[in-house]
Amino acid sequence: MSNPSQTTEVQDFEPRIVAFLCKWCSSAGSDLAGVSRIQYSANATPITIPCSGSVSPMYILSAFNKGADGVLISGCHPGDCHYMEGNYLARRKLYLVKELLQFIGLESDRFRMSWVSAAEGAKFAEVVDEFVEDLRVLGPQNRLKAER
Amino acid sequence: MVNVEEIRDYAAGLLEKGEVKSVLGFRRGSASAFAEPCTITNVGEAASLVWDPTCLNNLALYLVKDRKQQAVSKTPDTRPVGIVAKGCDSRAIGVLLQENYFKREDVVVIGVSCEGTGVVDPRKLSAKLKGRTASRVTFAVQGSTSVAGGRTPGATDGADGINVSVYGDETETVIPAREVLADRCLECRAAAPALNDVVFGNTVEARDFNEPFHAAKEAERLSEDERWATWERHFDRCLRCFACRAVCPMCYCPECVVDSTTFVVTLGTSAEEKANRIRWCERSANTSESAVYHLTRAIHLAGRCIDCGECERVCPVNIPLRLLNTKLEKEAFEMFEYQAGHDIEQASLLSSFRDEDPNSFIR
Amino acid sequence: MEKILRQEKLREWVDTLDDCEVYAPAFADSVWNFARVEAGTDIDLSHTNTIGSVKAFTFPQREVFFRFEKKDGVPVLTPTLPDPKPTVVFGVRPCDGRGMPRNDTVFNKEFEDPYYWARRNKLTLVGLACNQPHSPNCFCQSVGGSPHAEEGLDILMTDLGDRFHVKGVTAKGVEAMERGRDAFDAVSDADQTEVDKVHETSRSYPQRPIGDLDAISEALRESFDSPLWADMAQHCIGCGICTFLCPTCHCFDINDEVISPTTGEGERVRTWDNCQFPDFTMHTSGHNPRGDLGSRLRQRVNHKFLYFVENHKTQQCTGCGRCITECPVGIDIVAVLERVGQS
Amino acid sequence: MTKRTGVFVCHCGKNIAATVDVKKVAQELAKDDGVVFSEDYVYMCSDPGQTAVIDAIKDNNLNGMVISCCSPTLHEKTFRDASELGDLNAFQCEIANIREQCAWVHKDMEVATEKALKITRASVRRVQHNQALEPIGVPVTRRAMVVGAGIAGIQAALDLTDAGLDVVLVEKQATIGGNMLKLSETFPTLDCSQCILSPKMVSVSKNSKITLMTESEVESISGFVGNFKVKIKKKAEFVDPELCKLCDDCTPVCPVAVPNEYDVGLTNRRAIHIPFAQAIPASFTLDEEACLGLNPVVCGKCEEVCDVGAIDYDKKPTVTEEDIGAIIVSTGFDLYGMEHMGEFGGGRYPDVLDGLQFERLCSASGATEGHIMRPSDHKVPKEIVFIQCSGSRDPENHCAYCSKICCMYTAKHATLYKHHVPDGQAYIFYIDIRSGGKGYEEFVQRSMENDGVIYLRGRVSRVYEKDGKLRVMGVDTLAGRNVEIDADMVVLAQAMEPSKGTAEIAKILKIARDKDGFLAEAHPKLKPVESVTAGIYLAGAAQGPKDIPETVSQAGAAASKVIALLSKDQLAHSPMVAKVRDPYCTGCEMCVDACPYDAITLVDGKASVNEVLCEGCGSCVGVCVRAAIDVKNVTQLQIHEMISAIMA
Repeated sequence: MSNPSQTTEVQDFEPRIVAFLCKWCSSAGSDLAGVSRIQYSANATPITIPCSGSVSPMYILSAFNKGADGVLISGCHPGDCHYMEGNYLARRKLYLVKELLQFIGLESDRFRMSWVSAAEGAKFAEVVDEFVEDLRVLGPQNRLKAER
Repeated sequence: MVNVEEIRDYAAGLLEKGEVKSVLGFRRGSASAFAEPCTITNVGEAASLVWDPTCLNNLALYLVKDRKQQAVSKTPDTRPVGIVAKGCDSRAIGVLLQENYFKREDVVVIGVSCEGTGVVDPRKLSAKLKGRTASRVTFAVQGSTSVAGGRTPGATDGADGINVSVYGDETETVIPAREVLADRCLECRAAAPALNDVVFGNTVEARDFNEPFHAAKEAERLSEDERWATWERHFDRCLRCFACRAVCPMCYCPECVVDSTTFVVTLGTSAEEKANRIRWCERSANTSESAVYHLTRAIHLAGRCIDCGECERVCPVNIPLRLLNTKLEKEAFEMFEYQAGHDIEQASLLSSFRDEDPNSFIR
Repeated sequence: MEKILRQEKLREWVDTLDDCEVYAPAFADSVWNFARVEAGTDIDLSHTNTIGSVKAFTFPQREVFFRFEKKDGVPVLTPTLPDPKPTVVFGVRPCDGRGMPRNDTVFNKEFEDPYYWARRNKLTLVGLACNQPHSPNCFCQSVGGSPHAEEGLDILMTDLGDRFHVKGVTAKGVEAMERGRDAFDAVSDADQTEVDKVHETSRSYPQRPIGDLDAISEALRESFDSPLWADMAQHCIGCGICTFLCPTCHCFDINDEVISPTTGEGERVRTWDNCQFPDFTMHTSGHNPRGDLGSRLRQRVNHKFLYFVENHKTQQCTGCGRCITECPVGIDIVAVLERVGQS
Repeated sequence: MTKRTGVFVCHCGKNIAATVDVKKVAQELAKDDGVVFSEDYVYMCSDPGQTAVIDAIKDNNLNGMVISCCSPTLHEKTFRDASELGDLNAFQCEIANIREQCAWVHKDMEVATEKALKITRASVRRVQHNQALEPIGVPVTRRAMVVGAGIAGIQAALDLTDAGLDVVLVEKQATIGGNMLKLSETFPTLDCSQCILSPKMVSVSKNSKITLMTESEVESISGFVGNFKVKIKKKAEFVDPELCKLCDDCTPVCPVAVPNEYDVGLTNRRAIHIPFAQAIPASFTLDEEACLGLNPVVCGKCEEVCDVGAIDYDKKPTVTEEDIGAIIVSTGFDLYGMEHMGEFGGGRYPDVLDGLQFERLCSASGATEGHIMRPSDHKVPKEIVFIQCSGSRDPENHCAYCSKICCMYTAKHATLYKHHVPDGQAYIFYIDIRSGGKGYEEFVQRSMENDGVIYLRGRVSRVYEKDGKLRVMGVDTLAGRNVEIDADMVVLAQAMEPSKGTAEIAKILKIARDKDGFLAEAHPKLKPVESVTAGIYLAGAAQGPKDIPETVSQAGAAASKVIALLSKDQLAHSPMVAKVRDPYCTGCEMCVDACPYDAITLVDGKASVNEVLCEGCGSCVGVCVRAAIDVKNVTQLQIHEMISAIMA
């Protein structure tokens, strides 16, 4: 197991984040961040999905298994879902995933969910930056990462 | 108090009248002091049925197996099946009905109330005996063995003992029931089957054991690092024998998403599909892969697990798997007011939502 | 070599094995299992039998065969033969000990399995005789073994209360004893008498009978198509407990575990497999020659009592009883044999 | 099938190339499995760029293409069209966004290049599992429904019939016309509202292609774009409009008086009434809630006096089902309730009015026949205060948004006041003057210069009654002093909010609402009249505050969208829909419960997707524990491959 308090590791450590962004709000929000030229950390690689409701818990577990230091799911604000209800379904499901991951002792800061609308480019950048900072403190994710 | 003769008579009656093709129940086995599942198909066999604290299994599993068998049978026998069901087992039947796995008329539920007690946890017993085998386990009333495996009426405080004879040592030890009853029984909120065609035994409201979700709450109290240290140890020693999945009545998927031992291949399965099966985790029994397996199983049982505790019971290396499920059932109950197996008409936990679902965890 | 080791000297002997990895049974999470013994800690030999068998020391659940990657479009393989430290395992029950030569045979037939033997050659098994059966499901004597069988063990220890009788069975065993020679005492006549008596008593406990083993093999051969199998497997759930805990089940699966699909990096890995799983015999077409539980139960039993006998002239089963005790639904291989024998 | 994937990495001039080493990305990807072509190009969306795509497909016999460039919202269609020209199915072409999501938001070239590589690689892995898809053809019902018959709905309905379409026009009230009907004159031209509206209303009533359903509401909807089935519930028609000859014998005998909606409560009407003289349909109507006669023992007076027997208390509500191809929702606005404005005496003092009430005071058809007088004592107000942004632009307490029309109508109100009361003085408290519009600014200037309206920049803190006057406590931030005015009348320019029932209709029609409750357009810029649900369009103030010209434009735009939609024999529906993997499905119905479009049903115990209803959201995928359902071309396998590609 890693010791995150080792400073060299923290300094050199670039967290790797898989970010699942819904097509209609959060991906559009990240587009807006781009159009607005808001600079933020490059640690999160986006995967655009139709809706946060389409996220299977498998995606999250798989990302951690493959070595992701953090997983971000971002969707439309409640009431704003392009598909009306998908984000509500996501919220309930991902709440349970979050609780489960915490229960087995995965560091709670490694899994994050956000609501980012198409108009919230700045918020998207903030969400990513904050996440990266929190993950830097934690260091590499070794708990669920495959030992290969 | 449950009189086993009543169960036998009822089962015999069902078979005699031809109302069921078989009755799933418990009998004494050759392997251990614990009862084993049996399927009886004629009246004469009814006499072999037993009912006591060693009747551990959730027999709803065999309703699932029966449906699977009938589905591929050239001459399916669609007559109903009778089943001896405890409170938890009946909830399993409830979830299976909710999920349209079979119809209400396909099953005759012979409900048995656990009244003020429950079933023995073999692993707790093993811990008491430091690995030695119990050769005989019976409920005791005030230190004396009760007759015919019957149960103590209205024993609600767990003060009554369980008589245990240890193999190779003919003396009989009495162990307080609450020390060896399964956690699921200590935390049970509905020891009498609500879904039933008949119930034997009384509905005991007050059961002075543990609060619901007690074990999960205890596990939550540990620090994050302690929790991981615990679960790392658990995942690390998992053998991936899949007994937890095999014994679970809810794990009836034709092919397990996460680690299959059953491949669904039909004439229509293309080579492309065969070549492109997703491997969410590898077969290797190491911490990371077993974690994916167990966590997936837990989340796939969210809102479906009815806490029969079978996964935990059968685990040969004694991983407290039930904790993962009860943790999620606790959240479902506390945050979403959802209880699995209580209402066969309700939309499932994950395909429904409420405006007031927790939102503050979202950035 | 036969010696006496006083209980309190056990640790002294173990401490002389400081260049080895030492394992002994430990009671954790309500089960006995082999665990690494750290230097200077005591060994508890009051165990019944470990939940996992000793086979995992030579046939681990995960064995990496080689690593692979793609360099300039060409696959490059790097062998990963294990090179373990010498390993000594204490507290091995004779049934597990007898499993080892059976496994040796399998991994040495026609082809010497380098991974198995790399581990096996470094392994010393210190057995502990069973003074009485731990469970009603012990049946070592019914399959040609005994509670103090030496087969497969390098050393056999017998518990005499305040002391152990220790017998070096193989050269490897003798060597291990030599290293701790200062801890041992000579065997007196009284000790010898007591050992013999303990052994005799241990054999006198009733065990579940199987009867004539040749007749059983014959009965199995004849009952291949019997409807009994489906009936006996009626409540089988198809899990892997019986085979994974078995000291002689050795079937495996081989998979490529890809680390990076981009660089083509990964490992070829051997893992345990199990004839009770439906996919064990499933063909790519979807056809499964052992598509039902009955045929899978038959395979397990036949392998132990018919096929292995045909190939290696002995039963594969050593009577440890784990598959019976741990079966979640009470499937009992002795009862199965009994029913087949009667049919 | 052997994978033959092509990759193009766009420089976008320097937009991408300045931060991403596009050559390196192309070179690295060329090494990936299945990639047989990988190049960079300066402007992929240019004509030569598109030609390069076509050529690359043909020359290399590609069966998958990734263009690594800007956001797919911009050029996905461009490159999919180009792919088709190269005989590659459009859905075998995917966009990797390395501009908005990478080059524009990072500075370090090494880091950005690494990320661009991951994004592109993920798209390559995805496209390698894409299937060729064809849009799903759906037959069309050439008939439209317009919900809400204010000016937006009326305009849209008339435009639709001009194109030869049949229209069902549904209105909740007893007459069409909506809020515009209540206005006196309209800015900036001051033409009479009714004079310009009523000819359109008459056109509606005379138009044989319009089925007008007043006192009706949409009850439920099923189906999908081009093929909706709509259930419309019409209130019991106690007065037969065919028989009613508008003699008005009934109202004098009616014992019940209730506030008149048309006069915004300034006058009363009877339970049996005609909303106003020019109402369409021209008929009396019986207010079910107010009438006593529905219990014949209590009253039956109007029926007794009706010579033609037009009144029948036993009528029941009716529900009709209509086949509809497309829908325009124009359910309009209400004013933000006066009861929220306690600090201004709203709802407490009779002489504190809202904008619509003041319109009625100014209107010749109003209670005062166009004379401005105080409701409390019928005196002509000599000092009048208008408060703008009442309830608007106040995120802490009221509505966060600007209601857009209040600046203009307040200027109009002040002008009208001066026309009616030449010796009176009008004050306007404002935050800003927003007069963007043709002739709007000139109109405001005129009100200041010609009519002597005093504009005070600042907020009003409080209005209270003192000595028969309304004391207005405000501040003039330009002069930097507190202002106190003893006014005879105060008019609050209340914020506009979505009309009551907007939430319900949105829920029934499955269209989204924005954070303020207005109906949400599909895209704020590029799809301003489309709702998020295909085949449902938005017009008028239901979508957001707007004035009459804007409303009429939007209604016309919505109508033309519908006309274009219904001009086709078949509609194309996105083929990226859910697909059940039959052998895995056990029929547990979790997807059925989760589907927001009711697109999944059980057929023979297995889930079955109605591809036309399915919008491809994947809610079903997220809940299926058996992975027995996937959205085409965003399958779980593809997501898994993308995760692998990113983490490798």
